[in-house]
Amino acid sequence: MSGIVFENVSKYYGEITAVKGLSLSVQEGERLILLGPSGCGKTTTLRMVAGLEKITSGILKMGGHIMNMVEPGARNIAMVFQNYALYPHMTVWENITFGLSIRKVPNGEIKARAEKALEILNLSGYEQRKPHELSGGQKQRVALGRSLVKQAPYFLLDEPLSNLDAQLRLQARTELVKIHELYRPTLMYVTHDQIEAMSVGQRIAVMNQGILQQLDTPDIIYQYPANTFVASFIGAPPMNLLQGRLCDGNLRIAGCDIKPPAEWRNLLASHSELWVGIRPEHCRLSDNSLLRGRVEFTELLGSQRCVHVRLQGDELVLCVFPA
Amino acid sequence: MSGIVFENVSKYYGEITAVKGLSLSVQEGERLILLGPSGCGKTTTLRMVAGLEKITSGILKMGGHIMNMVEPGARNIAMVFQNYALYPHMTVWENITFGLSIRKVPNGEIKARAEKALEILNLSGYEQRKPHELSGGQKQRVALGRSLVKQAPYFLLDEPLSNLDAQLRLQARTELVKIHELYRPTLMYVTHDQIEAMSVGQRIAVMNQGILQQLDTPDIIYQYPANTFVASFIGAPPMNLLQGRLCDGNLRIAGCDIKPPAEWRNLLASHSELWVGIRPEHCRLSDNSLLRGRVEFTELLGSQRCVHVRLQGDELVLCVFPA
Amino acid sequence: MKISGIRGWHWHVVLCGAVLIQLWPLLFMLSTSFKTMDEIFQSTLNPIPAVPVMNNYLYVLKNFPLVQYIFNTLFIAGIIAASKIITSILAAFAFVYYEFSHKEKLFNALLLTFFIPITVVMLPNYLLLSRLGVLNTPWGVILPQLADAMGIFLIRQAMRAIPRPLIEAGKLENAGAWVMLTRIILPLIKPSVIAMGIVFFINSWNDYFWPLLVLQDKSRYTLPLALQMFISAEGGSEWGTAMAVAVLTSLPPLLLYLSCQRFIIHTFMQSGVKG
Amino acid sequence: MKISGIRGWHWHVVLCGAVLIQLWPLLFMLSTSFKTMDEIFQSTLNPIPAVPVMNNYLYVLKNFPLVQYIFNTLFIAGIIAASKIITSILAAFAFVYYEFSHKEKLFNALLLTFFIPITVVMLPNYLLLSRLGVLNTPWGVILPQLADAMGIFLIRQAMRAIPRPLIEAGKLENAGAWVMLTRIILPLIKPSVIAMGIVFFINSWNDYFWPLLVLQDKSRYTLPLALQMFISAEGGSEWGTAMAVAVLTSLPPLLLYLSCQRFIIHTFMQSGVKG
Repeated sequence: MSGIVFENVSKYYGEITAVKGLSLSVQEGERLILLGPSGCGKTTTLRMVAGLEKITSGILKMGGHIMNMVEPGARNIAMVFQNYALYPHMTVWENITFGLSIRKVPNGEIKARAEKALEILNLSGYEQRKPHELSGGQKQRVALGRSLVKQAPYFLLDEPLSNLDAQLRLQARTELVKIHELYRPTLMYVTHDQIEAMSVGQRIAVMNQGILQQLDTPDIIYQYPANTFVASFIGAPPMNLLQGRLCDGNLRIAGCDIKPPAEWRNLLASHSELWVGIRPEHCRLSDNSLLRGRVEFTELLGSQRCVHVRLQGDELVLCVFPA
Repeated sequence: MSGIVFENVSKYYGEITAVKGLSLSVQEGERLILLGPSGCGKTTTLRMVAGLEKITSGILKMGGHIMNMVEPGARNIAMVFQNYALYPHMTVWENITFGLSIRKVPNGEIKARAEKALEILNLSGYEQRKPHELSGGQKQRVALGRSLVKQAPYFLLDEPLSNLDAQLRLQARTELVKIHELYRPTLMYVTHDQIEAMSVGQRIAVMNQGILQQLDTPDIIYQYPANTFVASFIGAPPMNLLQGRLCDGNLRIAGCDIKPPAEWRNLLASHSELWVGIRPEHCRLSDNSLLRGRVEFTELLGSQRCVHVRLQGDELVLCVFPA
Repeated sequence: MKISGIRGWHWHVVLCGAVLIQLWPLLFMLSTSFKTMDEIFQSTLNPIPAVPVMNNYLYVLKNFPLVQYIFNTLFIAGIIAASKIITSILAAFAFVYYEFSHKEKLFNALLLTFFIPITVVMLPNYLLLSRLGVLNTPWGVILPQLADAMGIFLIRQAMRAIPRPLIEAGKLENAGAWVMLTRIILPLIKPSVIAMGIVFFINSWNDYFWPLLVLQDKSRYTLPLALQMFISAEGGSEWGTAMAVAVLTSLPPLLLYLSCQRFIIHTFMQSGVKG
Repeated sequence: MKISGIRGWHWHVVLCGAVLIQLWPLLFMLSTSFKTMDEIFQSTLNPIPAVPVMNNYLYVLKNFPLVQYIFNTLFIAGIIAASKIITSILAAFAFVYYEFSHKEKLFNALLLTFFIPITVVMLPNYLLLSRLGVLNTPWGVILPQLADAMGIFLIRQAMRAIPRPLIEAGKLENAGAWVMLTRIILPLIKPSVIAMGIVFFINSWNDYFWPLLVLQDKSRYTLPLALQMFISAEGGSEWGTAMAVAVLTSLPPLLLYLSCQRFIIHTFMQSGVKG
C-alpha cells in the first residue's frame, strides 16, 4: 500500500525540460536507485515525490492516492538531503527530535524512538553535540537518524554519500542497506555513482536528459543494457562500442570479418549497421584472435590492468586480471 | 636540471600541522602524483612548490636552487587549479594568452604558441567564447592550454579532473598523459582518487596527516603497501586486514591456524602479533579453504561480485569475477 | 593573499593618513572638550591640550539636565530600533517565502525609497503628523520611522542566504509559518538581526534632522538637539562646553559599537561575502 | 520556496500597505505640485488633484535659475562620486591584498566612523574649511567627502569575494599590482563599482545638511538647498510651487535609479548573498 507510481510525469522549468514523460513504479519496501549524470533529472524526480517541486503534467500516486497537489508536510516522507541539512543551531538530539516535537508526538514516544535511532546509528553519547562538532560520517548518520525516527513509509535519499570520502562511503553503503532491512520503507535513492547504485539498489532506473533509459535489476542492466547510453554509462572502464556492418553474411568490425552467432540472426535480418558492445573484461589478448590491433599502452589500476588497443578505425580497451 | 627536491619540509598553520618533515625528490620530466584523503597535506605541498604557501621549515630546491623565498611569479611554473580559475571576463583566447602578454612575449610568438595549444586541445573555433559558454570538459582544456603555452619546466595540477563527470574523467586522464609526453615537463599532480593516481602517475607519493607514507611506482604501492594506511587506502574494495597471532609456530587468523610460508620466517621471528593483508581479488571461495566463515551477503558491482564473509571476529571481503 | 611583500609600507602610510583624517573630528572633539577657552582660541587645531582641564565637563554636569535628555533619546531610539527590527523581519519573511502577484515590483518600489531626498519626505510627513496632533511629542519622531526599507532588504538577504534544504526539511515536517520563523529561520539569522538592531539604535540615537523638525519643547529634546541648542545658545563661543556635551552624546553609541564591534563586523562580513 | 500557498494574500495586503506608506511622501509631493493653492488648503491630504494644473511648474521655470542649480549640484555630486569610488578602490585593494601591522585595527577604526554623529563632525570640519578659506565654495562641500568608509567596506567585500585562485593565477604570471588591479580585479568587480558610483552620486545629489552649512551665497546653492530656500522664502504658503521644485529636484536621482535599477539591485543582491 505504499508504492510510488509515476504516470507520464513531466517537469518543465520554463523552456527547459527537466523530466519528460516519466512512467515508473516503485514497489512497496523496495530500494530503487535513480542513476544518471548530473542534470539528467534524477534529483528533480525525487523532489517531485517529496512535493518540493510542482509536477508540470502527469500523475504521481503514492499508496494509491494522487499526490500532485498534496503539500510536502502531508506526504509522510522522510528525506535525507545531499548536504544533510542539519540545523546548525540545534544539538544532535534536537535535530533528531525536531520533526516529532512539532508534530506533537508524546514525549515518551519521542525519547524512545530517538534513543533507538541513536543506538542503531552508533551515535549514543553525541546527543549534546552541535553539527559543527561532528565529522562528515557522523553528520551523515544524524541526517539518517532524523529520517529514521519519523518511521515514514517513504524514504528518499538525495546523494546521501557524496560528501563522504571513499573509505567511509563503502562502509555507509552497507550500513544503509542494513537499516533499510530493519523497517523496509519504500526507498528512492539518487546517485550519479554506478558502483553505489549497483551496491545499494534492488532495481536501478537509469536516466539521461530527463528521460528514463532503462529500469531493471543491477545484474540485467550490466549484462543487457537497453541502449548505448546505458552501455557506456555503467561499468568502468566503460563498455567498448564498435561499429559493425553486415557484409556477405559476416559481421565486419574494425576491418575484420566475424561470423555472427546464431542467436543474432533475427537482429541481423532487420539491421545492416549496428553497434557491437564488448565489456573490457570479456576480451582477451591472444595471437589468433578475431579482431586484430596494436597495443598502444597499458595502465595498471590496482587489481586490473587495462590494455588500450588500436584497431582499424576504432579503439578497444580490455581488462586483464593479473591475479 | 628541473627536478624538485624537498628536504625535511614542514608547514604549520599556527597550531595545525599541514605537512611534517617531508623529504621527497621529483625527477626531471617525471609525473609524480600526490595522493591521499582530504586534509592530508597534498595540496599544501603542491602550493609550497608554486610559492603560494610559505614554507615553515626545511628547504625546497627546484633545478638545484633553493626556492624558499622566491616569489611565485619568478618560479617559472605552470599550474592548473582545481576549479580551473579561468577569468570570466576574458575569452578563451585572452585567457590563454594573458600570461604571455603581461610577460611581454612578442605577439607573433604568442599567436603561434596559443594556436598550437588550441589545436592540440581540440579547442580551435572556441577562441572567442567566454568561460561561461563552455562545457566542463572544455573549461578544463582551456585551463590546460593556459599552462601549456607557458612552456614552463614545472607543471603543477591540483585535482584537475575533480569537476568532470566519470566518463569525461577517463578520457581526460589519457589526454593528460599524452600532453605530458609532448613536452615532458616535471609534473606534480594532486588527487584523492587512487584510480586516477595509478593511471596517470609514474610514481605515487601517498600522504596521510601531513606525513609521507610511501613513495613508489603504482605497481609496487599496490603490491607491497608500506603500512596499513596505504594498504587500506589503495584498492577498492580495500585490502582485508586480519589480525594474526603466532601460536606454536602457526599463524592464527580468525580462529584458524595456518602454516606460514617460509619467506615469512624472518618477520615472524621478531613479531608475535601482526596484520595480515589480503586483497579481495586474491581470495577464493572453496570447501576446504584455510579460513572458515559464513557468507553474509554478496553484491554485484559490474564486472566483479563482492562476497562479504563473516569470519570468527573478523570480516573478509572477496571479489569474484564471473566472466 | 599578499600580492607583493616589499612595498606594503607605502600603503600603510597612506591608509594611516586616510584613517586619521576620517577620525580627525573625533580627536578635535575630545581635545577641545579638555581645553580652557583661552587655549581653544589660541591653538584651535592643535590636537593636544596644553593642560587638560575638567571645567567644561563640570559646567555641563551642573547646568545641563543630562539625565532627562538621555532618557528622551533612549525612549525614542529604543522604540524605533525594536519596531524596525520587527517590521523588517515580518516583511522580509513575506518577501522571501510567499508568492503573490507583483512581488518583485513591490520590492523594487521599496528600494526606491532609499533614494528619495529627505527634503521631499520632510514636508508631507510633517503635515500628516500635525494632523494627527503628535508634533512636539516623542511619537512624532517615532511614527514615520516604524519600518525601514534597508532593514527589510538586509534581513531579506540574510534569509535568502539560508540553504534551501534547511527550509525544505522544515516543510517536510509540516512546520507552519510561525514554527518556521521562530524555530528555524530566526535562530539561523540571529547574528544579523542583533547587529542590525544595534545599527538601528545607534542611528536613531544620533539622528538630528527629524527630531529637530518635530520637537519644539526643550524638555523633550534628544541629546543631539540638546547639543546643538547648547552651541547656538551660547553664541558659538563656548566651544569647550559644547564639545564636552558632544563627547557625552557620542559616548553611548561609540561604546555600544566598540563593545559589539567583533560581532557587528562579523555579521557585515558574512552578509557581504559570497561563495 | 513558498512555505504555504493559501494564506499568501494576507501578506500581500500588509506589504502593499507598508509600501504605500513608504511611498506616501512621493505621492503627496507629486499631487500637491499639480494642485492650485486653494485646493492645497482645502484637501491637503487628498492624493488626487481635482483639476491638475501646470501653474506651479510654469511659475518655477520662469522665476527660478534651475539650470544654474542643476549645474552646481552636478558639479559637486560628480566630483564626490568619482573621488569616493577611486579612494574606495585603492583603500580596499590595500586592505585586501597587502599585509601590514595593525591592519585589522585600522580597518575597525574606519568602520567606527559610521557611527560618529553628524553633529560631532560638523564643527571641526567647519573650522578646518574656514581656515582653508573654502567656505561658501563647492570645494568646501566636496573636500570632507573625498573618501567614504562604507565605500571602502563594500568594495573590500567585493574584492574578498573574488575566488583566490583567480588572484593566484595572476601571481604565478608575475603580474604586478597595477596589472592585477586593472586587468583582473576591476573587471571582476565592475558591476559593484558602477552600482556604488550611482549610489554615491544620488546621495550627494540629495545631500542637504552639509551644503546648507557651507554654502551661503544663493548662486552657489545646490538643488535641495534651493528647494528649501524656496519653501522658507515664501513663508511656507507656496506649497504648490515648492512641491514643483521638489519634483524637479527628485527627478534626476529617481530616473537614474529607475534606469539602472535592475543593475543596482543585482549588485546589492550579489554582495548580500552568501553560498
